[in-house]
Amino acid sequence: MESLLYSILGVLVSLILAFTVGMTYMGLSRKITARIQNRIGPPFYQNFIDAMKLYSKSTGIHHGVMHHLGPAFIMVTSVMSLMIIPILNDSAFFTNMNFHGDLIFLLYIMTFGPLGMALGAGQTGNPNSAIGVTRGLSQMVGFEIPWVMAIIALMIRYDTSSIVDIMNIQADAGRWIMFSSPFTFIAALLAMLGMFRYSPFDIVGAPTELASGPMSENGGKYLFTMMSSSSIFAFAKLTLYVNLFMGGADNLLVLIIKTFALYMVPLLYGTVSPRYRTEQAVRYFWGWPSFFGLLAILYAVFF
Amino acid sequence: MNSIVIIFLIFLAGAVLTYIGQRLSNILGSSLFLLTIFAATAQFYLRVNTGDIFSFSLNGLEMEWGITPISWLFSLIVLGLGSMAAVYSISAMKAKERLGYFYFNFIMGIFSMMGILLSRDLVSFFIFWEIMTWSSYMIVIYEGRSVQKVGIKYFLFSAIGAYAMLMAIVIIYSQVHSVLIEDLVYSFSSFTLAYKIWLPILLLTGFGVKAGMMPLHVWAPGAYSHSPMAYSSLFSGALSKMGVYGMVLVFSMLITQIPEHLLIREVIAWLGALTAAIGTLWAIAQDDAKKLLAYSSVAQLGYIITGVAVGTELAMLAAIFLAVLHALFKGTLFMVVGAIEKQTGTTNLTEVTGLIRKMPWTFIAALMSIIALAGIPPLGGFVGKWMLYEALIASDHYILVVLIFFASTAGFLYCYKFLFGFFLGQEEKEWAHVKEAPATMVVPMLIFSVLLFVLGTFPGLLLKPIDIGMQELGYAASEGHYWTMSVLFNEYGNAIMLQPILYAIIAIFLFFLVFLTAKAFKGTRYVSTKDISSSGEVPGEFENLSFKENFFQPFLRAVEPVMKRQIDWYYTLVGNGMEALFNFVRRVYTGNGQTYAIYAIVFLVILLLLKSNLFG
Amino acid sequence: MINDKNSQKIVDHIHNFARKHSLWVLAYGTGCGAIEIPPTMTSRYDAERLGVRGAATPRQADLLLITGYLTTKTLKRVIRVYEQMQDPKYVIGFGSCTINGGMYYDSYNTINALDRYLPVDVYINGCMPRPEAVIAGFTKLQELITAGKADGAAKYKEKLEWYRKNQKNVIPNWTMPEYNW
Amino acid sequence: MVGSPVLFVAIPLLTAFLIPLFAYIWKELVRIIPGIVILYLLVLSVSLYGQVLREGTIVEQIAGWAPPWGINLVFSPFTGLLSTLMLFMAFIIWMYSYRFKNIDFEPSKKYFILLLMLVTGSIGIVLTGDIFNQFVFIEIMSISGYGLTAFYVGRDSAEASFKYLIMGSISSMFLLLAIILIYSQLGTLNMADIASKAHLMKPEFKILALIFFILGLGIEAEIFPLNGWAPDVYSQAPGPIGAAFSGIVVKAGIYALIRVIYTLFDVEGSLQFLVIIGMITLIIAEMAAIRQDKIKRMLAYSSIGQMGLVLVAFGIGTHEGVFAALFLMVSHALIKPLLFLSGSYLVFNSTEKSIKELNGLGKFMPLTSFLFALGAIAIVGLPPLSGFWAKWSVLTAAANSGMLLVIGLVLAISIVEIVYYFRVVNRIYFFKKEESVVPKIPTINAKFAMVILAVIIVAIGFYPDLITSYLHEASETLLDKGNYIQNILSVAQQVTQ
Repeated sequence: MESLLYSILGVLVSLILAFTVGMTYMGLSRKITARIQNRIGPPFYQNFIDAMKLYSKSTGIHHGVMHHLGPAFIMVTSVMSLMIIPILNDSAFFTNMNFHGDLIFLLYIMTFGPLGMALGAGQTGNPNSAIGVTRGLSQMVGFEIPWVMAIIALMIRYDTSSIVDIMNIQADAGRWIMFSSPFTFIAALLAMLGMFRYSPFDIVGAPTELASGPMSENGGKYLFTMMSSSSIFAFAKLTLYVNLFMGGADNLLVLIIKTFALYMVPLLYGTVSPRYRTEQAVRYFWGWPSFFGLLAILYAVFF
Repeated sequence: MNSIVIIFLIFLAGAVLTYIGQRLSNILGSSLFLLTIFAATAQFYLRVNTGDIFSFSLNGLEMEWGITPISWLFSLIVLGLGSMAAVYSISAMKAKERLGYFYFNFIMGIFSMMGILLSRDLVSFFIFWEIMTWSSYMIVIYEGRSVQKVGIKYFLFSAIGAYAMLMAIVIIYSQVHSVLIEDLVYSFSSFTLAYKIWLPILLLTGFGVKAGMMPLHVWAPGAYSHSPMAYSSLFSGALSKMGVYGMVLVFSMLITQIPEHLLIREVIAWLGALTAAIGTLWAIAQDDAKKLLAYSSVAQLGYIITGVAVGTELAMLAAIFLAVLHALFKGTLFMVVGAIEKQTGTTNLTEVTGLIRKMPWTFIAALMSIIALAGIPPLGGFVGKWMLYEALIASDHYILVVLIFFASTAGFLYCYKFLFGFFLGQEEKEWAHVKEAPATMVVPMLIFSVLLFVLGTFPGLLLKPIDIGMQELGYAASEGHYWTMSVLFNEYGNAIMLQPILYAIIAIFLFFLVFLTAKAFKGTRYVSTKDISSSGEVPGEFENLSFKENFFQPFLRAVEPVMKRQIDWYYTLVGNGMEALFNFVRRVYTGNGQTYAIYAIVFLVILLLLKSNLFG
Repeated sequence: MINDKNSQKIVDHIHNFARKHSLWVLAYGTGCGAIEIPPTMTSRYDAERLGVRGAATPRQADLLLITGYLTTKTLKRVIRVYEQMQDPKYVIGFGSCTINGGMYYDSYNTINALDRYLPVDVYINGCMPRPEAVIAGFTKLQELITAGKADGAAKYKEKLEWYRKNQKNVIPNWTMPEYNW
Repeated sequence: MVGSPVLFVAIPLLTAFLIPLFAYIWKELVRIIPGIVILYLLVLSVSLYGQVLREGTIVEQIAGWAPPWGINLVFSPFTGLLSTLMLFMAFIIWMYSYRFKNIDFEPSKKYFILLLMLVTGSIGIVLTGDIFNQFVFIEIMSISGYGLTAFYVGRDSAEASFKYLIMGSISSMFLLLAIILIYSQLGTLNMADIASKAHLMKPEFKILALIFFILGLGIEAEIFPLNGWAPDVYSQAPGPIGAAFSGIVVKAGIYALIRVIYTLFDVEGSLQFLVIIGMITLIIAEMAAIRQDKIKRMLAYSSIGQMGLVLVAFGIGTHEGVFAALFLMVSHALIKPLLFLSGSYLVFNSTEKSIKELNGLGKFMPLTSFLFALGAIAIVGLPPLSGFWAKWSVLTAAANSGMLLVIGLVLAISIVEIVYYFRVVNRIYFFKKEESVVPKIPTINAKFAMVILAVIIVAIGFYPDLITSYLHEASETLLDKGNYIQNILSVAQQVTQ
C-alpha cells in the first residue's frame, strides 16, 4: 500500500514536472523556430502566458456533452500515459505505476486520446473539425505501424513487455538500445515524427485551411486543457523514448538533457520541411519506417 | 423423457404454434414467440447439466445428444443473445408483414444452433447445421430485396461449405463405421496421412464459410445487411460463432493429431489475420451502417480465427473470450442500427446526423460497444485483444501481431465513422422529430453494455468456464489456469482481476473525467450546432453543413492498391464461365427427333467399338 | 479567499498581464489593409515578440483586427464574428476607412464610422498604416489592457440595443441570432 | 393366399377395356372405377407384400404352363416393393387427376383408359419373369405413353409424342434383337432359365445382347444419349402424366435394365459401365436443367439426373449400393411427383409455362407454393427431409467402396441443383406477380393427394427407419440371384412331378 501511495505522490509531482517542462519545450520550440526564420520570437515562457490567458478567458458555450468531454479525454489520456511511464531509473519515488505488460497498455492508451478528442470534435458539428479528425486518425493508423513494429522488436529482443525491465537491461549492459539495435530506434524515431504532429505532418490542424481543425470550436478553458495536456503528453512520449532507447535517466537533469536532445529531432525536421498531404503521410510511414521496423523484427528474431 | 429432447420439442412445437398464433393475432404470436424461447432457455439452464447423454439410433446410425462444457459455453452466446434479440425484435419488427414467417425461422435458427451445440455425432451435427443454414437463408431473403443475388450467393456458399463437410463426414463414416465424435477423435490417429490432411481441410472449409474466413467470406456483407437487424445481431453474433465452435473442435481434437510441419495452423492463422485486415479496410469504405458492421464482423471473426488456429492455450483462451465478447458488442451494434432504422427510416451514414441528443441511451449503448470493439480499456475488448497479442508474441507469430494490430488500429476509423455518422455532427432539421427507441429495444442494448463493462473488469467470470471447457477439450493447464500465463491478470482470492495497477489507473481516469468536466459544465451553456465559426456566415435552417461524403477519402487513397478489386469479382468470373459452359452443354438436347435417333445409333456404335474395353 | 476584494485585484492584475502579452489576432482582411499584416507578422517586424499571433477561429481569438473599409455586406460577417468571440475581446479599427470611410466616404455601400456598429478599442490611423503603426497600435492596446480601460465588450453589452439599431439600419434583412453573453 | 399376382395385370387391363361400357351405365363411373380398381390393387399388393415378407417369394405360373416354358409372374420382396410403390403413385395420380381441368367426358374416358394401361404395363414389367412378356408389357406401357403425351390437342404435344414414338420404336427394335439373340443361343425366354444358363452363351453374343438390352431399355430408363425425348414428353403431357412418368414409367425402365444387368448375365464391367453412364447422365442433365426457362422442362431434366444417380448407386454393386439406389428410387418417386403435381397447378393458367410466370404466386396459392418449396428442399437433399437420407445412403455406399471421385461429383452437382431449385422458389415467394397470370386454386382432391405425399416425405425425413427395413429386404432379394433362379425353377420341378 505504501508503495502505491508513494507512486501516486510521484505521479502528482511528475505531473507538475511534465507540465512545466513540456510548456517550456513548446516555448523554446517557438523561440528556436523564430530564430531559424531570422526573427526575435517570443520569450521562452510565452506558452505559460498563453496558457494563463486562455484559462482566464470566459468559456461561455459548449455544443453538447461529448464536445465538453473531448478535451478531458485527451487530458486523461496524457495523464494516464504519464502515470505508467517511469520517469527515472530505479527510484522508489519516480517509477510511477508501471507494471508488467505496460508497453501493450501504452499502445492502446496513446491511441485512445485521439479517439476521445475526435468524439469531442465531432459533436461540435463544425465540418472543419470532422475533416481534421479524419486526417488525424488516418495519420495515426499510418505511424502506428512502424511504432508497433519497433515495440514488438523490443519485446522479442529482450523478451519482456515492461519498460522498467528494458531500462534495467540497458543499465546492466551499459549500452543504449539505440546503439545495440539501431533499426528499432530508427523505426521508432520516424514514427515519433508523426506522433508529434509537427510539420510535415501537421495537416491535421492546418490553421488557414481547416481553421485549426479539431480544436476550431474550442476556445478558453477547452483550449487551455488541450494545450497543457499536449505538453504533458509530449513530455511523456519523450520520456518513454528516453527510457526505451537512451537508457533512461538517473536524475532529472540528465532526463531533461536527453529529452530536449530528442525533442530537437521532430522540431528541426519540421522547420525545414513542407507539409505532406494525408495519403502521402500515410504512405510515407508505410514506406521506409515500416521497412526499418521489419528489419528490426528480423534482426531481433535472428540475432 | 430426456430433458434434451424436451428442449428440442419445446422449440419445434413453439415454432409451429407461433406461426399459427401469429396468423390468429399479433399479440398471441409475439407472446408465444417469447414464451418458447424463454421456456427453452429456462429448461436448458435449470434441467440440463453437463454430461447427461441421450443416445438413439436412426437409419442404422448410432447418434448421441449431450452437453459438454465447451458447448455449454457457446450455448451462453446462443441463448443469451437469442433471448435478448427476441425481446428486441418484438418492437423492432412491429408492423412488419409475414411476422409468423420471421418468428418461425427465428426459433428454428436458435433451435438448430442449440442442436449443433448439443449433438455429439456428426450426422445430427450436419442435419442441424443444414437446418440452421436454410432457416437463416429464409430470413436473409425475408425482406425480398435482391433475393436472387444475395440470397442465392449466401445459400450457394453455405452449400459449398456444407457439402465439403458432408464429404468429410461420409469419408469418416466409411473409415470409422461410426459417426460419434469421440470415436472419430479416438481413431483419427490411425488414418492414412492423406485423410489426416484432407479431412480437417474439408471440415475447415465447412466451418470457414460460416465463420466468414477470408476467401469464403463474400456472402457475409450481403447476408448480414439484408436480414432484418433484429436477426442480424443473432446472425453475426451467434450464428457465425457456430463456425468458430466447429473450428475450435477441429483444431483442438484433430489438428493436434497431425504433424506440425504440415502448416495447416499457420495457413489458417494467416487467413484469419488477412481477413481481419482486409475486412477492416472494406468496413472503412462503407457508407451504409449495416454493410459497415457486416464487414467489421468479418474482421472481428478474423481475430478469433487467428486465435483458434494458433491454438496455444492462451490463444485459444483469447479466441473464445473474444468470441463471447464479439457476440455481445456486435449484437448490440446491430441492435443500435436497427433502432436507428426504426426511428429514422434509413441506415445510411451519409444521411442521418446528430442523433446524440435525440437518442441518448442508444448512443450510450453504441459508445460502450464501440469502445469494447476498439479494444480500449476498461471495457472487455481490451482484455481479449491483449491476450491475443500476448499469445501471438509468445508463439512467435510476430508479423501476425503487426497485421492484427494494424487491423484494430484501422478499426478506430470505422468505429469513429459509425459514431460520428449517426450521433455526432450537425443536428439537421430533417431529424428534429426523432425520438428515443422504445424501451424493449433499448433495454437489451443497455444490458449488454453493462455486461461488457463487467466482463472488462472481472474477466474471471468468463475465464473460469472457458478454463473448464478447454480442459475438457484436452488442453492440459501447464500451471494452474490458463490466465496465469497472461501478465495481465492477478488472482485475488477467488476472483481473477486485471492488474490492480490498472484499477488505480482507471480510478484516476474516472476521477479526472469527473473533476475536469462536472464543475465547468454547469458554467457553460449549450448552443446549437448551427452556431459555429463558419467565417462569419450564419448558416440557414436547412443549410447542410455536415461532412459526410467520402469520409475517409485520404486514407482510402493511401490504401487504394489493396482495395482495387474485391474477391467477389473473381467468383463472378467463375460463375459466368460456368453459366456459359452449361449453356453450351444444354445444346446437346436439340429438341429434334432425328438428332435423338442419331444419338441412339452413335451410342450403339460407340458401345460396339468399346465393348472390349467396357465389358470383360 | 478568491472572493476577497484585494486578492481579486491581484488576480485581475495577473490576468491582465497575461492577456496583454498574448494577443491572438483574428485578422479580418477584407480591405486593402490586409496586405500590411504579413510584414507585421514576419521577420522584419515580428509582432510575435509581443506575444501577438494569429488565431484561426473567433472562438480562440482575443483581438478582432478590422483591416480597412467595411461594406454593408461585410459588416454583417464582422458583427457575427465579433459576437462569436469570447470575453475578454478587443477590436482594433485599422486605417482611415474604419474611422470615417476614408477615400470611400461617399460610396453607396461603405460603412463610414465603424464605432457606430462595434465597440472599437483602438484606431490605427493612416491609409495605409505601415507595420510600425500597427505595432504601435498593438502596444497602445496593451497599455489600455494594463490600465483596464479596454472595456469595449462591456460597452457593447450595455449599449446593445443602440448598436443593434444602427446595425439594423444598414443591414436590411436581419437574420442574426440574438447576442446572448 | 390373399390373391394372385395375375390380378395385377389382368384386372386393370380388363377394366381399361370395360370403361367404355361403364360409361353407358353412368358417365361418372369413368372417373370412379379406375380409382376403385387401383385402390383394390394397392390393398392387394400391400397384403401380398406382407405375406411375401413372411413366407418368401410367390411365383405365379399362368395357365398352368410351368416355367421355363410358360410365362410366370414373380412377386418377390423386391418386385413387391416396386409394384406397391407404383400402385400407390398411381392411386395418388388418380386422386389428383380426378376432375383435373374438368376434363369433359369423352377425353376423360381416353385419359383413364390410357392411365390404367400405363399402370398395367409398368407393373407387368416389374412382375413378369419372362423377357418376351416383359417386352410386351414395355410395348403396352410405351403405347399408352404415346397416347397420354399427345393427350392435349396441339402441335407441341403431337411433336413430343412423335419423338417419343421414334425413340420407343428404336428401343423395341433393339429389345427384340436382344431377345432373338438370346433365344437363338439358349432357346429359352424365361429369365431364371436364362440366368442359370447364361454361362453357356458365347461371350461375344452375350455382350452383344447386353448392349442391345442397354440400348433398348436405356431409352425407357432415360440414360444419357437416349433421353432426348424425355423433356419434351414431360413438359407436353398433362401434369399428372408427367408425375406418372417420373414416378412410375422410369422406375419400370430402370427395373428392367437392372434386372438384365444383375440377374440375366453377369458380365463383369457392366457395373462400372452403369456408374460411368449414370454419372454422365447426372452431370449433363443437371447442367441442362439450370439453363431451362420452362418449369416442367427443368423438372424433367432434374428427374433424368436423379435417374442417373440411381444408376450410379446400382453400379456400386454392394448391398449398400443397391439399398441406396432403392432408397433414392423411393424418395424420388415420392418427391418428383409432388413437384410435378404442385408445379402444374402453379402454371395452370399460364400460356407458355415459363418460370417467370411463377413470380409471386406464393401469396395467391399458399398451399401449393409451400408444397412445391417443400419438394424443392427435399429433392436437393436438405435435412430433415427424405431426400437427405437417400443422398446420405448413396454417398456412404460410394465411400465404403472407395469411390471418392463419385462423392465429389455428386456433391458438386447437387450444388448446381440447389441453385436452380432455389431460384424458382425465390421467384415464387419474393417476386412481384405478373399481371397476366391468373392463379388457380387446386381442387380439394388434388390438395389431398399432394398433402399425402408431403406428409410421407417429412415422415421419412424425420424417421427413415419407416422404410429402411423393407429396402434392405428388397436389396437382399435382388442381389441373391441363385435364390431367384431356384425359386422359379423349383416351381417347375413341382409341376413336372
